[in-house]
Amino acid sequence: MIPLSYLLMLSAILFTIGVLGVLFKRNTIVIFMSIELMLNSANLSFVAFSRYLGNLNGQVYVFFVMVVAAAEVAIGLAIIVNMYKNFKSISADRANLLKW
Amino acid sequence: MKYVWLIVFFPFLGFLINGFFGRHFKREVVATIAACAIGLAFVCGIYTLFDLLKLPPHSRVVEVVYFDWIKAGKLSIPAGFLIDPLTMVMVLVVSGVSFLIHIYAGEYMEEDPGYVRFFVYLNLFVSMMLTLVMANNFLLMFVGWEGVGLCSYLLIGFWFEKDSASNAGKKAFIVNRVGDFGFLVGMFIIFSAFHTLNFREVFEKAPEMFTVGSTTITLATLCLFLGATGKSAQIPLYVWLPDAMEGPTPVSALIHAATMVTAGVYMMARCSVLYALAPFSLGVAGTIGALTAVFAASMALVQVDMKRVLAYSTISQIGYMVLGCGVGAFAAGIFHLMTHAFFKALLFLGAGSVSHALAGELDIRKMGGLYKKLPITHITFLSATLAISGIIPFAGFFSKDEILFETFIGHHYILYLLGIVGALMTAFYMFRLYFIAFHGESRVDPEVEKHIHEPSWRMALPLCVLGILSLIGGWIQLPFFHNLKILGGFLEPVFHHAHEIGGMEHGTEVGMWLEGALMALSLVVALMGICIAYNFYIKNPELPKRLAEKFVGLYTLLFNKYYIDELYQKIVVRPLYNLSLGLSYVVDQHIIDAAVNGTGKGMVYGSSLLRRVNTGYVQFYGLIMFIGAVVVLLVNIF
Amino acid sequence: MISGIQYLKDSVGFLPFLILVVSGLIILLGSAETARRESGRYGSGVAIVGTLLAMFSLYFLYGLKKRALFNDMLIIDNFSLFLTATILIATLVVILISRNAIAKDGAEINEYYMLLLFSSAGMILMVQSINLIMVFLALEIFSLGIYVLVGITKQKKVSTEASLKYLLLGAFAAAFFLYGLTYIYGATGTLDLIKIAKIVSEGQVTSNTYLVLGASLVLCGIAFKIALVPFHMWTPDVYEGAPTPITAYMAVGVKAAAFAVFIRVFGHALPKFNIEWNTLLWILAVLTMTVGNICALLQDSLKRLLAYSSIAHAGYIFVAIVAGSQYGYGAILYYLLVYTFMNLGAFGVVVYVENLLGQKDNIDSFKGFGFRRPVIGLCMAVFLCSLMGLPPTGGFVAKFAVFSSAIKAGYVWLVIIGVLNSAVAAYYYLKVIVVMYTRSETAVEVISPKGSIYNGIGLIISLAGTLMLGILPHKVLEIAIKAVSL
Amino acid sequence: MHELNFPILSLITFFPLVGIILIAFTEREDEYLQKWIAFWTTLINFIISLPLFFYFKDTAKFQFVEKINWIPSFGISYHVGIDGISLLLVLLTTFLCPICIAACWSDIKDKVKEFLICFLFLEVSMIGVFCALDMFLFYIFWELMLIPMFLLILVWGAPARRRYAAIKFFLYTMAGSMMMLVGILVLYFYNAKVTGEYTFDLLKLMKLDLPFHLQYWLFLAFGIAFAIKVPMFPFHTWLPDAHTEAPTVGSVILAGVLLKMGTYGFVRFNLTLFPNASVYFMQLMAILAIIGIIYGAFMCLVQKDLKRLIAYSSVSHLGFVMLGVFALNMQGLSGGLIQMINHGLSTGALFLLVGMIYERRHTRLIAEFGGLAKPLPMFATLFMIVTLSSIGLPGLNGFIGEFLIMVGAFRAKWWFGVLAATGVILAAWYMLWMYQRVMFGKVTKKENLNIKDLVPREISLLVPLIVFIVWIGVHPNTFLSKMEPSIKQIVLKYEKINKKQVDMAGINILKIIKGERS
Repeated sequence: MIPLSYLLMLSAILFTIGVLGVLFKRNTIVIFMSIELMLNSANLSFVAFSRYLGNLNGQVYVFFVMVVAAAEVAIGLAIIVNMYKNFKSISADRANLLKW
Repeated sequence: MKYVWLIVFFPFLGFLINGFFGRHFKREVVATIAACAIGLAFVCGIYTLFDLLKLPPHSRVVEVVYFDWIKAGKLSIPAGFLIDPLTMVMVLVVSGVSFLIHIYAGEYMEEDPGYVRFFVYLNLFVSMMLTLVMANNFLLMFVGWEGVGLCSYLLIGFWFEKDSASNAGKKAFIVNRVGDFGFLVGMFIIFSAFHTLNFREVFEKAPEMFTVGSTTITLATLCLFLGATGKSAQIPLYVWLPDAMEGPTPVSALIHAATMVTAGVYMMARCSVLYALAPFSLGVAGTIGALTAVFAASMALVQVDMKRVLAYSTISQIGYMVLGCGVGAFAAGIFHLMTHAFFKALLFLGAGSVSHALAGELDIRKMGGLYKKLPITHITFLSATLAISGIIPFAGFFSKDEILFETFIGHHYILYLLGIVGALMTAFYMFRLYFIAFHGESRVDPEVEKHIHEPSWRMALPLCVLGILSLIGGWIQLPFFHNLKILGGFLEPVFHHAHEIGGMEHGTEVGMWLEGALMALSLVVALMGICIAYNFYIKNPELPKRLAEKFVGLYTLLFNKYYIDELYQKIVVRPLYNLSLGLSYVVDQHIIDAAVNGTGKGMVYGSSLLRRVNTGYVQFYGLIMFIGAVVVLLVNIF
Repeated sequence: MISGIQYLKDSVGFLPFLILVVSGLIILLGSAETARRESGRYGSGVAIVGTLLAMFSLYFLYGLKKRALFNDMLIIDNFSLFLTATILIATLVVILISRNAIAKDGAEINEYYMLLLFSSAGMILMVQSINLIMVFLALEIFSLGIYVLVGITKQKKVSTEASLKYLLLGAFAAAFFLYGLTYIYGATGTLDLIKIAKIVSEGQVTSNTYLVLGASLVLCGIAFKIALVPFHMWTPDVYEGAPTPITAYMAVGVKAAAFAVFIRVFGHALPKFNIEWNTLLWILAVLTMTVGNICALLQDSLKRLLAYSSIAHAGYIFVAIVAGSQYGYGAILYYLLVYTFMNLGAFGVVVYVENLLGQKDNIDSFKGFGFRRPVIGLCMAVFLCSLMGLPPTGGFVAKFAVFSSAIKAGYVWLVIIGVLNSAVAAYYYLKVIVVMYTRSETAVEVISPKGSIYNGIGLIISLAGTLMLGILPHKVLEIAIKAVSL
Repeated sequence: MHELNFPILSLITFFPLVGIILIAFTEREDEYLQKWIAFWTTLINFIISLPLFFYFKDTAKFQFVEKINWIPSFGISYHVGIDGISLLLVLLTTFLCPICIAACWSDIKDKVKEFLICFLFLEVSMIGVFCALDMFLFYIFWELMLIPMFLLILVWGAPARRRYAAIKFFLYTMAGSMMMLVGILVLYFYNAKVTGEYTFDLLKLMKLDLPFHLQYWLFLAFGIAFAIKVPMFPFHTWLPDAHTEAPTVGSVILAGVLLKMGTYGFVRFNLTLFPNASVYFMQLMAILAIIGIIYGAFMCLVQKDLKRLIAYSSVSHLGFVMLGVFALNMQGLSGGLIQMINHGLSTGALFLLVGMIYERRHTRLIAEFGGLAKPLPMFATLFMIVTLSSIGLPGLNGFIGEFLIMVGAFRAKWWFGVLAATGVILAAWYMLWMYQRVMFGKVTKKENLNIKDLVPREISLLVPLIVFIVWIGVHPNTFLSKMEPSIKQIVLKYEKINKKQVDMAGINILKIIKGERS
C-alpha cells in the first residue's frame, strides 16, 4: 500500500498551492477556490490518517468538512456578488477603502 | 520674675491694637498708644532691673520658661526669657531709646499717609528686638533676629512707591538672610554638639566638653559671626546699611543706628563663653571689626548725604564694638554699644530735624550756617559729634577709649593702630559734616530758607535728653578707678567665664601711666581730626576741592564706595540670575521637559509608522498571517 | 450506542443553543409576512425574548453537575455556562443597541436578528464543545453568520469590503485550523479533547512532530479569531467597515468564544505546549499589546480606535494565558465578562452618537458631547475609564486579576510591559474624553434628537455591569475561578 | 478619653457623596443653591473630622480602625485607620475643602454643577488615600483621584494649554502609579509565599522582613510613583503646567493635598516597608531633594507667571519635605510632616491670593502688576503674611518645618543641612522680589488703579488659613505631639539597621544588574 508520508506530502502540496493561490491570485473567485483546495487537502490528510490509524472518525470528519465548505461557498459567492454590485469588479485589491 | 514677658508683651500689644484698629483712631491716639506701649516696656525693664539687683552679683541669672515650644525627639526647645545684667543693659537701652524715638516720630511723621502703618511696624520692631535680647535660647533669639530683620525690611521699604526704597528693603532682607544662613548653620552645629540650644546649658557644658580652640566651637562661632556680620553690617555684608537710609529718619535712628544693627555685638557678647573657647574666631572678629571701622570711616569721608555719612559712621562704630568683642573685651563692646546708641540716635534725630526744617533736604552741600536758625538741634548735634569723635568728657570717649585700650594691652597692636586711624577719620568726617551743615555761609535755597524753624517740643525733647545722655552716658564706666567701673562691675558676672577661659584679667597688671598715655594719644588724634576738618571747611574751603582734584582717582573711588555694590552685582547677583535663566531654558525646558514630551512624540511617531502596515490589501494581510504561521511553525518544530 | 431518551436528556443541557436557534427560525418564518418586514420591531422583539429565555434556561443548568452530552461532543460545566452567559449578555445588549441603528441602512432587518441569534448559537456551541471537529463546526457556524452580518448593509461599499475581507481571511484561517486538526488527529487518533489530553499525558502519540505541527496550526487558527499580532491585520478594517453593533458583537463575542477554545485546547488538552512554547506566547502577548496600543494612538475613527484597543485588550488577556494556572484562566473569564460590558457600552454610545449625527464615527463628532448630553457623556467616560483600567470600574479589577496572575507565575517583566502599555493606552482613551469635554464652537446638526429607549437600556445594562464588577467583584470572581477547574 | 465607637473615618470619607447626590438633584440654574450645598457638605465634613483630633490618643498604633472583608478571595478588605502621620493630613484635607468651595464662589461661572460634583468626588478620594490601610484600597483611592483632577484642569482650566497640562498630569501620574501597582502585586505574592496568607493588609505586610534585593526593586517601584507625585526633581515638569492651567481651586487643592500624597506615600510605604532599601537610597533621595530645593528656587527667579512661580516654589518646598523624610531621624521626619501641613496652608493661601487678583485683572503675569499695595492694602497685608510664612520667617509655620528639617538633615549628614540652608536665602530672594514687583513701586498700569480690595468673603476664607499659619508657628507642639509616637516608631526601625551591611548588599545588587551574576 502507499505509505502515509506520500499522502501527507500530496496534501501538503495541495495546501501550499491553495495558500499561494489565496495570496497571489487577484480574482476573488479564484481565491475562494484556492481556499476550497486547502480544505480538501485537509480532507485528504484526514482520510489518509484514518486509513493509517484504522479508525473511521477521520472519514466521518471529512463529511463535516464538505458540508462546511459548501456552506462557505454559498455565503462567499453571495458576498462576492455583492462586491461586484458595489465595486463593479471582483478583483481583491479593488476593495481598498479601509486602511490605516 | 514671671512677669518679664510683659516687657515684650506691651510693644506687641501696641502692635496689635494699632494694627487692627489703628485705621479708626486719630493720629495722636495712635502715636500715644505706640509710645505708651514702649514706655510701659521701659518701666517694666526698670522694675526688673531692681529685682535683679536684689540678688547677689554672681547669681544674677534668672531664666523664666513659659511653654514647650518645639519638641521633636532630642530637640526640645522651651520658650522662655533669660534675665541677666547683659540682658538688662540691652533691654533698657532698647526700650529707652525707642521710647524717645517714638515721641520724636510722633511729630516727625505727622504728614505721612502711612502714619499708622509706621507705628505698627515700629512697635513690632521693638517687641521683636526685646525678644532678641531676652531670649533664653538660640532659636528664640533667632526669632527676634529675623523678626527685627523683617521690621527693618518693612520700614526701609516704608515708602514702597519709591523703587529705591523697596529695593533697599529687599536688599537689606536678603543680605541679612545670608547672615542668618550662618546663624542657622551655627545653631545646627551647636545642637548636634550639645543636643540643646538653651543658652545656659550650652555655656555650662561648653567648657567641660571642649578645650580651647576646638574645631567644633571654632566653626560654630565663625558661623554665628557670619550672622553677626549680616545683622551688624560688617565686612563683607555691610552693603545693605547705607541703602537702608531710604527709610524714614526715626527708623534710621532707632533700627539702623541704636538697636538692631548692634544685635550682632550683643549676640557675640551673649556667646562670650563660646568665643573665648575659639581664639581663632575672636581673631577673625577683631580683624574684621578693625578693618570695618577704618574702611567704613574712609567711605564716610567724602559722602555728601547727611544720613549716608552717619550710616557709614555707624558701620565703623559697630566695627569698634566688634573689635572690642574680638579682643575679648565684651564689656567694653557693650559699653560702646550703649553710648553709641545714645549719640548715634541723637545724630540721626538731629539730621531728621534738619531735614524736617529744610523740607526733607539731606544734601549737606545745600546747608550751612544753620546754627543760628536751629540752636537746639545745633547744640545737641554738636554734643553728639563730640561724643562720637571721642572728646573727653563725652560718652563716646570713654567707651571707644576702653576698647582701644583693651586692644592695646591684648597685644593686638596692628588692630590698635587701625583703631586709632579710624578714630582720626571719625573725628574728621563728623566735624566735616558738622562744619559744612551748621557753619559757613548758608547755601540753602531761599525758597526753603524762609520757613526754617526749630521743631516743637515733641522733637526737641528727645534731642535734649539724648544730648545729655551722650554727655554723661560714659561716666558710668570711668577709667583708672576700678571701683567706679559701674557697668563693668555690673556685667562682670556675665563675662567672667569667658575671662577665666581666655585667661584675661584686664586693667590690673598694666600701670596707670600706660592707660593715661593711651587716653592722651586717642584724645590727641581726635583733636587732630577736628583741626583738619576746621582747616578744610572753615578756614580755607577751597582746599578740599583742590585735594579732590589732586587725588581724583582716590576721591572717586571713595565717593563710589569702592564700587563694592557694583562688584557684588557683577560677581554674585547677575551670575546667579543668569544661571537660573540658563537652567530654566536648557535643563528645564530642553532636557527634562523635552524628554517627557519626547517620549510622547516618539510614541505618536511610531504609531504613524506602524499603522501604515495596514495597507488595506486583503491579500497582503493574508501574506502577513501566512508568514506569521510559518514562523510559529518553525519556532515550534525546531 | 445511546437511546433517544438519552438524547432528550442531553438536549436539556443543550437548551440555550436550541432556544436561540428556534427563535431564530421563528423570526425567519415570521418575517415571510411582508407587514413585518419594515421596522425591526418584530425581529428584535423575538430576538430579545429568545435571548432572555436562553438566559433563563441557564438558571436550570447552573449547579448541574458537569456532564458530557451527545457522546462526548459537548460538555456542560461551569466554564461553558459562564461563557454562555457572557455571550448571551453580549447578544442581548447588541440587539438592544441595534434597534433603529440598522434600520436606517436598509438592511434586511429581520434576517439581521436571525443571523445574530444563529451566530450566538454557534458561539455557545463553541464554548460547549469538547471535540475539535465540533469546535470547527461551531466556528464556521458563527463565522458564516458574522460574514453576512458584517456585510448586511449591502449598499455601503465599506461594509461590503469589510465582509469580503473578513470572509476571505476567515476562511483562510479556518483552513489552517482544519489542517491543524488533521495532524492532531493523526497524532492521537481522535479529536476528543479529553481523550487527547489522556493520550498526550500518557505519551502514546504516534508522532510528536504531527502533534506539534497540528497544535501550531490550531494556534494560528485561533490566534486569528482573537486577533493576536500578527494575525490581527483584518481587525481594524473589518471593525471599521461593519455596522457598529456588529463591530461590538465581534469584539466581544468572538473573543469570548475563541479564548474559550484556546483554554480548552492549550489549557487542558495540551497543557505541555503552554509550557514548551512559553517564549513564543510571551512574545505574542507583548506584540499584541504594544502594536494594538501604538497603532491606536493616531486613529480619528472611533470605531477603528476601539478596534485597535480591542487588539490591545486581547494582548492583556493573553498575558494571563501565558501565566497559565487556574487563577489565570479564571482571570480571563472575568476579563471577558467585564470587557463585554465596557466595550459594548462604549460602542453603544458610539451607536447613539451615530443615530444623533448620522453615520459619523469620527472623534470630532464627539466634540462637546459631554456637555450636550451630560448623562450619556458620563457613561462614555466611565466606559473609557474602565477600558483604561481605572478603579472603581470593572476594567481595573479585570486587569488587576490578569496581571496579578502573571506576577504570581513570575512574569514580572511581562506585567511591567503590560502596565506601561496601559499607560500608553490611557492617552488615546483620554483623547476621547478630552474631545467630549471641550466646547464645540460650531453647533452640530442633529438628525434624530432623541435616542431610542432600547439603546438606553443597553447602556444602562453595560454601565451597571461595569460598575458592579468594579465595586463588588467578589462573587463573580470566585465563580469565574471555580468555573475553570474542568 | 474613650474610643469613638462609630465608623467615623468612613463617615468622613464618604460624606461628600451626600453632597454629590443632593447637588445632582438640583436644577442646573440655581448655582448658588449648589454652591451652598457643597459648602455646607464640606464644612460639616470638617466639623465631623474634628473629633479625630481630640479623641486621638498619642500612641503609635492605628486608631479609629474599621475593617470589613471586601474581596476575601484576594485577601482584600476595606481597612481604614489613621495614625499620627495621616491624622493631620486628613484634617488638612477636610479643612481646605470648604475654603476651596468658598473660593470658587465667584471664580467658577459655568458648569458649576459638574464642577462641584467633581470637587466633592475629589475630596472623597483624597481622604480615602490618607485613611486606607489596605494596599488595594489605597491604590484604588490613589487612582480615583486622577479623573476628577483631570477634569478640573481640562474643563475649568485656563483655555490656553489646559488640554496639554491635563493630559500631561494624567499620563505622568498614571505611568508612575502603574509601577506601584506592579510593586504592590509583587509584595502581595511574596507575602503569600512566605506566610501563606493572601492579603493586602498593610499592617500584616509591615510585619514581614523582605530580602534586600526585593526591597531594592520595590522601593524603586513605589518610589517612582510617589516621586512623580511629590514631585521630586527630575519628575517635576508636570507640576508647573498643571498649576498654571488649573483653576484657582484646582491649584489650591493640588498644592494643598495632592502633592502630599507623594510624600505621605514615601513615609507610609517606602519607609515602613523597605527600611534597608530606604537607608540604601537615603543619600540619593536626599541629594535629589536638595537639588529640588535649590533648582526649584532658581526656577522661581526667572518665572514671569505668578502661578508658575508658586508652582516652582512648591517644588522647592517639597524638596525640603523629602529631605526631612529621608534624614531618617526624629527631627527630620517631624519637620517633614509638619512641613507638609505648612506647605498645604501657605501655598494654598498663595494660590488663593493669586486667584483673587486673577479674578480682578484676568492676568497672572508679574509684569502686568506693580504698586498694588496702594489700591489693595488689605490684600497686600495678607499677601505679605503668607509670603513670609512661605519663606520661613520665624514665628510663622514655615520656619518650624524648615528648621526641624534642616536640623535633622544636618544630623544625618552635615552638608545636607548646609546646602538646604542656602535654599532659605534663595527663598527670600525670589519671594520678596516677586512681592516687590507685584506690590511695590508706582502703579504703572492704569487698570491696576481702580481694582477693588478684598471683599469680606475673600478675607474670611484667608483668615482661617492665616490663623493656622500663626498657630503652627507659635505653638507647633499642638501638632508635633500628635505625630511624635508614630514617627518614633519609624525611627526606632532605623536605629537598628546597620548602614555598612546595607551598602554591601546594594553593591551586590549593582553587580547583579551589571550582569555579574554569582
